[in-house]
Amino acid sequence: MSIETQTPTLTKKDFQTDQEVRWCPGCGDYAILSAVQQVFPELGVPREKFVVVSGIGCSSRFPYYMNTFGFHSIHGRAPAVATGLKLARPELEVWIATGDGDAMSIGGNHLIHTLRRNVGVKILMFNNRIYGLTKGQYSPTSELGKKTKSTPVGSVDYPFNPLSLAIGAGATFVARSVDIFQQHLRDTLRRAAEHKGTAYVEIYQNCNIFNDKAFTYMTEKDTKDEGVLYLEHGKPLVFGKDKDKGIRMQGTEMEVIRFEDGFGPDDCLVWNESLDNPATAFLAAQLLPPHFPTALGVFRNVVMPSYEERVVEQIHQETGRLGVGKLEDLLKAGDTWTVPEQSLVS
Amino acid sequence: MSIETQTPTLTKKDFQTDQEVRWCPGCGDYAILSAVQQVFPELGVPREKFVVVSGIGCSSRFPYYMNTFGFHSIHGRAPAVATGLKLARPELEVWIATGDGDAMSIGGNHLIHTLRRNVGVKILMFNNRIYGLTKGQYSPTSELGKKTKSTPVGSVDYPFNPLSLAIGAGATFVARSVDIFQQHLRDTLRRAAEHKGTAYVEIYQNCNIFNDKAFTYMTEKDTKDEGVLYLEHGKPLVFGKDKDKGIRMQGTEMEVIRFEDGFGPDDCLVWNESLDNPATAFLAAQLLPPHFPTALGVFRNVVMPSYEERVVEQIHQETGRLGVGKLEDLLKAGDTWTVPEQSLVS
Amino acid sequence: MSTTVAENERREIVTEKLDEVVIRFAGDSGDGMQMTGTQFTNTSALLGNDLSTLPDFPAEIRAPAGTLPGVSAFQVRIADYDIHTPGDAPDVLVAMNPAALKKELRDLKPNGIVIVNTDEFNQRNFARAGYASNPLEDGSLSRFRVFQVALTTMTRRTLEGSGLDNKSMDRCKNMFALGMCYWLFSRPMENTIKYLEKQFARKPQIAEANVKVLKAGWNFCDITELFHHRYEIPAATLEPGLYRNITGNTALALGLIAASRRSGLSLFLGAYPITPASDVLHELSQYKNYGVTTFQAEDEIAAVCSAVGASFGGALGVTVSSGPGIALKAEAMGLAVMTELPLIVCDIQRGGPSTGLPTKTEQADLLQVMFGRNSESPIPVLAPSSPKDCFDIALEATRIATRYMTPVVVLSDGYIANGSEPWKLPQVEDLPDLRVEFHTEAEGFRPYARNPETLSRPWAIPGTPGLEHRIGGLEKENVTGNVSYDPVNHENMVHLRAEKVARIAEDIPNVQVFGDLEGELLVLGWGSTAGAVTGAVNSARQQGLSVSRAHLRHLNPFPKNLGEVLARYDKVLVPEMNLGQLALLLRARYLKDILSLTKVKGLPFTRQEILQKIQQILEPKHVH
Amino acid sequence: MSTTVAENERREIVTEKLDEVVIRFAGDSGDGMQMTGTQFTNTSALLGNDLSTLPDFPAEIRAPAGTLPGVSAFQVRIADYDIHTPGDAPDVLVAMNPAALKKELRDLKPNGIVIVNTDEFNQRNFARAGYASNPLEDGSLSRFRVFQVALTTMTRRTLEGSGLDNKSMDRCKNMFALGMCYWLFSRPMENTIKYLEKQFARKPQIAEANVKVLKAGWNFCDITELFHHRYEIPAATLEPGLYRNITGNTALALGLIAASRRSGLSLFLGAYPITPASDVLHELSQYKNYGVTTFQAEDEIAAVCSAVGASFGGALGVTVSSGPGIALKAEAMGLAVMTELPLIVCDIQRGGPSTGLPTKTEQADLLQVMFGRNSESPIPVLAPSSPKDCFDIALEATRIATRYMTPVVVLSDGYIANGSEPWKLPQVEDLPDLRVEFHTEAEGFRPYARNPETLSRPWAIPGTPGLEHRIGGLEKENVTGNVSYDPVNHENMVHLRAEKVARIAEDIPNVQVFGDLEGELLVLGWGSTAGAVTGAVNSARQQGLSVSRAHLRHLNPFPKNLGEVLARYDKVLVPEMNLGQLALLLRARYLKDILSLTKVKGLPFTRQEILQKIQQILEPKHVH
Ligand SMILES: Cc1ncc(C[n+]2csc(CCOP(=O)(O)OP(=O)(O)O)c2C)c(N)n1
Ligand SMILES: Cc1ncc(C[n+]2csc(CCOP(=O)(O)OP(=O)(O)O)c2C)c(N)n1
Ligand code: SF4
Ligand code: SF4
Ligand SMILES: [Mg+2]
Ligand SMILES: [Mg+2]
Repeated sequence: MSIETQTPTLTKKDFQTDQEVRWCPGCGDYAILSAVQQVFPELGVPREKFVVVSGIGCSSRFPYYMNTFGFHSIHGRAPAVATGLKLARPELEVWIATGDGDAMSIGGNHLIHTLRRNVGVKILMFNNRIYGLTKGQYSPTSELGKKTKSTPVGSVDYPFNPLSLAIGAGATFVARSVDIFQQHLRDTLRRAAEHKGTAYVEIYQNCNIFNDKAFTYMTEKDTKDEGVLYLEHGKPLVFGKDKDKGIRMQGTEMEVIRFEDGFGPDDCLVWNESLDNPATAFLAAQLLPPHFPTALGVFRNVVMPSYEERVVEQIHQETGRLGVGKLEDLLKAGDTWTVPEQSLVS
Repeated sequence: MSIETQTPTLTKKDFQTDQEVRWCPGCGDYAILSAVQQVFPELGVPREKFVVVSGIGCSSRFPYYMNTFGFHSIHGRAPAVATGLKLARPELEVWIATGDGDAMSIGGNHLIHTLRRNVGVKILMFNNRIYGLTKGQYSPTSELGKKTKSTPVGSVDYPFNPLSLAIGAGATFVARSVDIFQQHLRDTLRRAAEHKGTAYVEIYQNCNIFNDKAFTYMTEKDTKDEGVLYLEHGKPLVFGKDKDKGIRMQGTEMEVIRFEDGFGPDDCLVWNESLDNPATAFLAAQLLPPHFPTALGVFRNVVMPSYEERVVEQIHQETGRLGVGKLEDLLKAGDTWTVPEQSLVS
Repeated sequence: MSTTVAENERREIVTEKLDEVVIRFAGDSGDGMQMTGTQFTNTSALLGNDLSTLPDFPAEIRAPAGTLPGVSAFQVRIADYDIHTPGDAPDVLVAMNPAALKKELRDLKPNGIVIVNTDEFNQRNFARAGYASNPLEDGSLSRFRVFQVALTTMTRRTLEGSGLDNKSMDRCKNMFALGMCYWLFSRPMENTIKYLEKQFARKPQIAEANVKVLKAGWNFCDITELFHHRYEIPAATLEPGLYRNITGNTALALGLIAASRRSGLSLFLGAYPITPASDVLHELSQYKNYGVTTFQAEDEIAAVCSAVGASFGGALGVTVSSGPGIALKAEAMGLAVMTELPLIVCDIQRGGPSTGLPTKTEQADLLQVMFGRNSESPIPVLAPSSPKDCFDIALEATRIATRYMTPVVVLSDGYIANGSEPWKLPQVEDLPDLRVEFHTEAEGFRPYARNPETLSRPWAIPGTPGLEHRIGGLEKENVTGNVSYDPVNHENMVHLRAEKVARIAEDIPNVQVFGDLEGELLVLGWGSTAGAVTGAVNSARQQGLSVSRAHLRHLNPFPKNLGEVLARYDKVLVPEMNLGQLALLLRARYLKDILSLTKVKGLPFTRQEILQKIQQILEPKHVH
Repeated sequence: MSTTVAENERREIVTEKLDEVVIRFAGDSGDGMQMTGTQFTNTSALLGNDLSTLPDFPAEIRAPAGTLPGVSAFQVRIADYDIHTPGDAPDVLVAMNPAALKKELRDLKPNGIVIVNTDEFNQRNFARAGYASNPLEDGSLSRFRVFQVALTTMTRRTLEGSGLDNKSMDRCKNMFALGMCYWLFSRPMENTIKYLEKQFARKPQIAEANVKVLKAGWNFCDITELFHHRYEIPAATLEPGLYRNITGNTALALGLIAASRRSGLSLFLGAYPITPASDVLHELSQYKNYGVTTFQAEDEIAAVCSAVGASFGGALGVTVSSGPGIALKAEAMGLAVMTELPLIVCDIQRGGPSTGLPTKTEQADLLQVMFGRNSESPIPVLAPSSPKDCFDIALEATRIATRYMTPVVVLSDGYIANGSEPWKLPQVEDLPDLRVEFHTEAEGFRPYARNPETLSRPWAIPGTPGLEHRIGGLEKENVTGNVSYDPVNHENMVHLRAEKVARIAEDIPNVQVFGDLEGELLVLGWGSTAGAVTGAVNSARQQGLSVSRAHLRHLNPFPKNLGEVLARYDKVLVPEMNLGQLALLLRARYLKDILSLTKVKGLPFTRQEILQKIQQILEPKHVH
C-alpha cells in the first residue's frame, strides 16, 4: 500500500521500455527522447501518473519508448484523445508527442481548440518540416519551394509559423527549443511541466533521412551564435557571438540594433513572457531568419485556469448547490402519475 | 455568342433567386444577403462566373438565395470544396458563406490552411456567436460563461478571437464589419473582392432567436460611437462620439489616449494595413471590449501571389520546359522492350 | 343570459366514450404547436391514458410564416388500452393556418374533425400555402367536420386591456386551441396552468395571459353551440406503478446515467451538436451533480476521440450523433476496436444520404455502423424498440461494452428520439448490476491477456502502479500487446476480435416469437418499427391470419436462436425504413429469402401499411 | 593464371535451362534490397521473360539495423511462360544478414539456394535476429544449398583506393550480390550499369564504385568454384508488342492521365499521403505538363472535398488513399452521391483495422466502400485484377463516373500497388473514347432532369451563362434540384439513386468463365487474387479436377449474368484477403451458399493455398 502511494525517487532508466527504438540512426527524435526521460524523473510525479499520448508519425512512436502509460492513437487526433483523458482524470500528467504533420496538418483543428480551451496537457511538437514516416512529403511547416516526393518542382504552399498560429489560437504557454540543445531543451520541458494549462513546445528536430540539416544554420558552431536569440524573462533581448546585437521596438514592430552603432543592452527590449495581451509574444514569434535570428525559449507564459479546473469546479458548484444526485430522484423527475393496483375508469 | 461574352450591366435583382428565404424574421442574415446582392453587380463580373460555396448552418443557406452558381456543401468543408473548385477553375469568383461554428469549430482546420495557402477565395464568416441551425448551443466564439442549451450553467471555454487566429494562420486580407452597418459592410465586401488571395471577413451578425442583442453595445445609437473604432489606411486611430480619443503604441502594446489629457490626433498611431509583418494587424485584433472599442475595417491587406496563381504558374513553367505532354510518350516512358512477332529463345 | 342559453344548450351535449383518439396540432413554427401537443399529452398521461406521440418539425429554425415548409406538427394518440404507435390517421386536426391545413389534411380520417383558425384564412396565406381558392368555401373539406374559429380575434378579445401588445397576445392563441381540445376531450386544465405558471415564473403577465386564454378556449366551447358532442377516453389499465411520459432521447440520457451509477464508472459524454441527437447532450449537460462530464467538442472526430481517451482513463466513454457525424467517427471507432476499449456510440438516425432530411426519421445507418470502418472491424450493435426502451438499451450497451471491452453502437432514430410514451419507473435496485473491476495486479500483467470466457482483455487504467503499458492503432501481439507485424499473429487477432463479438450471442436473450411457434409468416421488426409491427400483427391475427411477430434488439451479433426461428416460417417479412439493410444481413447469414417492406419517406410505418403487406402476402387474392 | 584456372573450371560449369525461377533479395532496410530486386526485374524484362514481383518492406522508415522488423525483402519470379503471381516459394534467397535469413528462410524451397553475407554473421547480429547459435554452423540449413560469401569484405577490397569511406563502400555491397545473381542466371549487366550512371549522374564516383562492385560480383562467380551450375531462363512467348514493367500505382496514375486525355477533362487529384497510396500522388505530381493538378491537402477530408469541388467545376476529380483515410472521406462521398457529381475514389487497401499493418496488403475495405456512409448511399465499385489492370480500371472508372454522374470507388491493394509485371503498351487510339459533353443549353435547363437511359443528371459547370443553379447535401426535388423534404419525393430519389447505379449492370461486360460452363466447382476471384486463382485452377485442371474460374472486376453492381453463372456450379469458392466480404454480398444477393477461403495475414494468397482448398473440396479423401 504505502509502497504504492509514496513516490520512489525515479531515474532515467525507469522511463525506458524494453521496446527497440525504431528510428533511423541519427534521427533527432533520439535526443528528444533522452531529454524527456531525464526530465520526467525530476518532476516528483509517480511514474504511473504519466500518460504519453500521440498521433501517427515517426515522432508519434514516442510513447512506445516511454515506460509510462501510453496511447499511440490515430493521425492528428492526439489532442482530442488527451482532452478526454484529462477531463476524466485531471490528476494525471498528460503529455502529447506529435509532429508537424500530425499536429499542424491533419490535426490542426484539435490543436487550436485544445490551445483555446487551455486544457492541461503538454504538447511537444517535433518539427522536422517534413512527413517522415510516409517517406518524405512536404509538410505545413516546409519552406516555400521545397522539393519533395509530392512536390518534385517545389512546393507552392506558404508554411505556417507554428508559434504565430498557437498564439493566435489563444495559447497560454508557448516555447521553442532544439533537439540537440539538450540543456535548453530540458529547461524548456521543465518550464512546460510547471505550466497549468496547455503548454505548446515546438522542438526543431532533424530528420537526417528526408530533410537533413534543416536547422544547421542555428546548430553549427560557427553560425549558431548569430542565428539564435534566447528569450529570457526579465532580461534584455541581446544576441550574437560577442553579445553585440539586440532587439528593440520600433513603432509597431521589432528591429535589430547593433551595439557598434552606439546602442547598448539598455536600448534593448526587456523580455516579458507573462503579459496578458498576446501581442508581445506574437511580435517575438516573428523573430525568424532572414531578417532576425531565431528566437528560442518561452514566448508566452500566462496563468489562467485550465479547462479541466473549470469543468471540475462547475461540477463541484452544481453538486454543492443541488447535492449529489440520487438516481431515484432523477428517474422520478418531471410530471409523474401513479397507476393504482386496480386502475379505475374516470 | 457575343451576347454571352460581353458583360451585361447587372442589378441586385439579377442576384435574387425564386427560393423563399428561410431565415427567422429579424435575422441579421437578411442584411448581409442584401449587401452582397448589391455589391456583386458592381464588380463587373458576369453572373455565371460567381460561385457561392457554403457549409452547413443558417448562414450556410446563403447560396440558395443568390442567383449564381452555388454549392451548399457539408458542415465545415466549404473552404476545401472551394479550394478544389478554384484550382480547377481559377477564373471563377469563388465566395464562401460560413458561420462561427461552420468555420471556426468543425471547419477550423480547412480555414487556417486556406488562409495559409492564400487561396483566392472570399470568406464571409457570419459570427453570431451561437449555433443557430441546431437551435442554440454555444460556439467557439461565444463568450466565457455563456448559458446555452448545452451549457445550462455557463460555458467554460475561452472563445477564439477569430481575427487573431486568421492572422496567426498567415491571412493576407483580414477585415471585420457588422450586419446592419450596410454602408461599411458593402465597402468592406468591395475591398475583399479586390484582394487577390484569401479575403477573410468577419461579420458580426445578430441571431435574434438564440443570441439576441449580442452586439448592441456597438450598434445602439447611444453607445456605438464609443464602442467602435474604424481602421482606415493612412489615418490616425481616432474614435469617440466627439472624436476625442485615440490609440497609440505604448511599448509592445496599444493603449487608449484621451485628448482631454492633452493628446491629439498626431499622437495617435497612423493605421497601416499593408505591412508585411503581421504583428501590427495582430495588435489591432486585440482592440476589443472591455479595455478598447471594437475595431472595424481592414486589419491586414498585403499583396502576395495567390495559391492558384502559383499552381498555374508552375504548370506553365513545366509545360514550357517539357512541352505539352503526349500520352504516347508518357506510356512509353521508362525501360521498354519489344517482343518481336516470333519471340526467340535467347 | 348567455349562460342560461348555455345551460339549456348543455343539456343537449352528448358525452361519448371512446377507446382512443388521435389528435394532430399543426401550425407555423412560431405557433407553439410542439408545446401545445406536449401539454395535451402530459395532461392525458396524468389521466392514466396510454399514449404515443409523433412530433414533426421543419429543418429550418423558422421558415417564412404561412408557408408549407414552415409547418410544425405534433400528433398524439391517447387510448384506454395498451397502444404501440402514435396512430396512422388523426381523428382531429387543429390547423392554425392554411399551410397547416394543406400539409396535414391528407392524413385525416374521413369525417374527422378539423378546427381551423379563420383569422389566418386570407388570400396572402392561401397563396403562400399554394391554395388556388379558399378551402373553407370551395367544398374541398366536405368529407370532414369543419369547425371555424377566429382564434386570433377571440384571443385578442380575451386579453383586451391586458396591456400586452398584439404580437404577445397572438402568441397565446395556441392556448385557446388547447383549451378547446381540453373541453372537447374532457381533460382538466390544472396541469397546464401549473406548467404555465412555472414556465413564465419570471413573466407573470405572460403566464396570466396564457392561462386566461386557455380558460377562454374551454369556456368558448362550453357556452357556444359549436360542438354537440364531447368525448371521454377512460384511463388505460396499465400495469400498476409510478409513471412518467418520456421521449427516447431523454430515456437514453437517463439510461446512461443509470448505467454509470450501476457500473460505478463516471460518465463522460463527448458530443458535437446535430439534429436529432443534440437533446441527449442538452439533457446530460444538466446533470453535473450526478458526476456527468459533458464535452462539446469542436467536431465529431474530437467528440469520439475524447470519449476513447476518457475510456482509456477508466470512465464510461460515450459519444452521440446522427448519420453524417457517425460517418466522421468511423476511423476512431476502429481505434477503439483495435485498442479493445469500452465505448458507446449512439447514432440517432435521420434521413439521408449526406445532409439529407435532418429532422426526418430513417433506419438506414445499420450497414454503416456494421461495416463503415476500414478492414475487419467488428462492433456489437443494439437498437431500442421504443422511446422508453432507450433507457434499458443504455444499460445493455454498457454491460456489453465493459464486459467485452469493445465499442458498442446504439441505433436509435428520430421517431423514437422525439416521440414519447408512458414509462413505468423502474426500481433502482432492480436495475442490472454492472459493477466493473479494473485490473490492479502488477504481477504478470499482460495488456492483451484474454479472459477465456469473454475473450476480453484487462481494463488497466493510468494511475495504477506497475501497469504502465502502451496501446495504439497498430496491430497488437496477442497477450503482450506489443506492436506486431507478424502474419500469423495478425490473422489470429483478426479472428479473435471477430470471435469476441460473436460470443456475445451466448450472453443475450433468445429472440422471442409472439403468435405461433411456426407458420406461414413471421414479421420481424427491429428498432422503431416495433410498435407498428405489433399493431399490425395483432390486427392481422384478429382477422384470423396465420402471422406471428418477433423483434430484434441485438443486431450484432444476432440472438443464438434466430436462424432456427426464421426456419420455422414459410415466409419472413422485415419492414424497415431503408432499402432492406437488415434483410441483407439475414439473407447473407441464413440464406433465407427474406421479404422486405421498405419505406424511406422520413416517416415511420403506419400499422395499416404493414397490415396491408401481411394481407397481400397471406391472401393475395383479396388484394387488388 | 587465375584466368586459366577459371577457364579450366569453366568447362565444368553446367548451364541448365529453367522454365522459371523465384528469387528473394532480403536485407536491412538500408541495404537497398528494393533497388536490387527492381534491377534484376528490369533486366529480366528486357530479356523477354514474363515476370511478377512482390516487394515487402517494414512500416518503420528504418528499424534498428540487424533486427527482424528492419528486414526489407523483394521477391521476383521470372519465367519463359505466362505467369500470374510472384511465386509461392523462392528457389533462391539472398540474405544480407542473419535477421534476413531468419525472417525469410521459412518460405525457401527444399534444396533451395541461399547466398549469405558472412561478414554480417556475428554474435551481435545473431542476438538481434534472435538466433541462439550461428545458423551457418548449427546445421539448421542442411536442407538447403548454402553459399557463404564475405560480401562486405569483397566489396571493400574491390573499392580499395577508390577514396570512398567505408560507409559509402559498404553501400555498394548489394551490387556485388546482384552481380552474382546476374552471373548465376545468365543476365547481362548493361541495363543496370546504364541505370547506375543515370542515377548517380551527379556523383560519378559513386556510380563508378557501384558498377565496379557489380562487375566484381559477376567476376567473382566467373572465376571461383562457388557454383558448378549456371541457369538460363529463356524469353517467354509473350504477345508481340512494346512492353514495359509496371507497378499498380504507376499504372493507376498513368491510367488516370489517359482517362483525362480521352475524356477531355483536366485531371485534379486531391490527396493526403498515406501508405501504400502515396506513390499515386508522387507519380501524378510529376506530370504538370500533362495539365495535371495535384493538391496535397491538409487531411483526407479536404482531399476528397477539393476533388468534389473540382468536379463541380468540370474537372475529373480524383482522390486516393488507403483504409483509414477512406473512412474519413465517407461523409464527403455521400455528398457526391447526393449532388450526383463524378468523382473517383481510389482505395489502396492495407492491413487493418485502425492503423493496422500499413505496409501489408489486405482486401478488407470492400464492405466499407459499399456501405460506409450514412443512409442509402449507393456507389459503383471496381477492383483491378493485377498491376497493369490498374491502367484499364482508371479508364473504366472514369467512364462510369462521367456517364452516370456518380462517385466511383477503385479498390486496389498493397500487393497490386507495389507489385509489378510486364505491360504491353496500348495504342492510344485504341483506348476507349470517353469524351464528355457539359450541358450548355439554358433554355429549359433543370439541374436534376434525368437522362432516361442512364438516369444521370446534366453536368452544368460554373461559367456557363444561364445555368446558374445551386446544389448541396440536402435532399433534392427530382428534376428541379430544389431542396425538398417531401416524403414521396424523398422515397422516389432514394430509389432513383439506387436504380441509377443498378442500371450500370446493363453497361458492363458479363462475367466470363474459364473452364467448364458448368460443373462441380467455380472459383470466383476479385481484385488481386486473380493471379493466384488462375494459377491454382490451371494446376487443378491439369490434375483433372472439375473446377473452373471466373473473376469480378465490377463489384457494384455485379455483372448481369453473375447469378445465373453461380447457379451453374454445385459449389462456389471465393478466396479473399478478408473474412468473407464478397461472399457476404453474394450470399445476400443470390442466396447461394458460398464457400470462403480467407487469408488475413497481410500477404497475398499463394497458388498452393488455393490449390489445396480446391483439392480439399473436390477430393476430401486425399487430404489428411
Ligand atoms: C488517417 C491517416 N492519414 C494518413 C496517414 C499516413 N501518415 C502517417 S504519419 C503521416 C505524417 C507524419 O508526419 P509528421 O507528423 O511530421 O511526423 P514525422 O514522421 O515527420 O515525425 C502521415 C501522412 C495515416 N497514418 N492516417
Ligand atoms: C457533420 C455534421 N455535424 C453536425 C451538424 C449539425 N450542425 C448543422 S449547422 C451546425 C452549427 C451551425 O452553427 P454556425 O456555423 O455558427 O451557423 P449558424 O446557424 O449560427 O448561422 C451544426 C452543429 C451537421 N449538419 N453535420
Ligand atoms: S524518417 Fe526522419 S524523422 Fe523518421 S525516424 Fe528517420 S530520421 Fe527520424
Ligand atoms: S436561428 Fe438565428 S441565425 Fe438562424 S435564422 Fe434564426 S435568427 Fe438567423
Ligand atoms: Mg514531421
Ligand atoms: Mg453561428
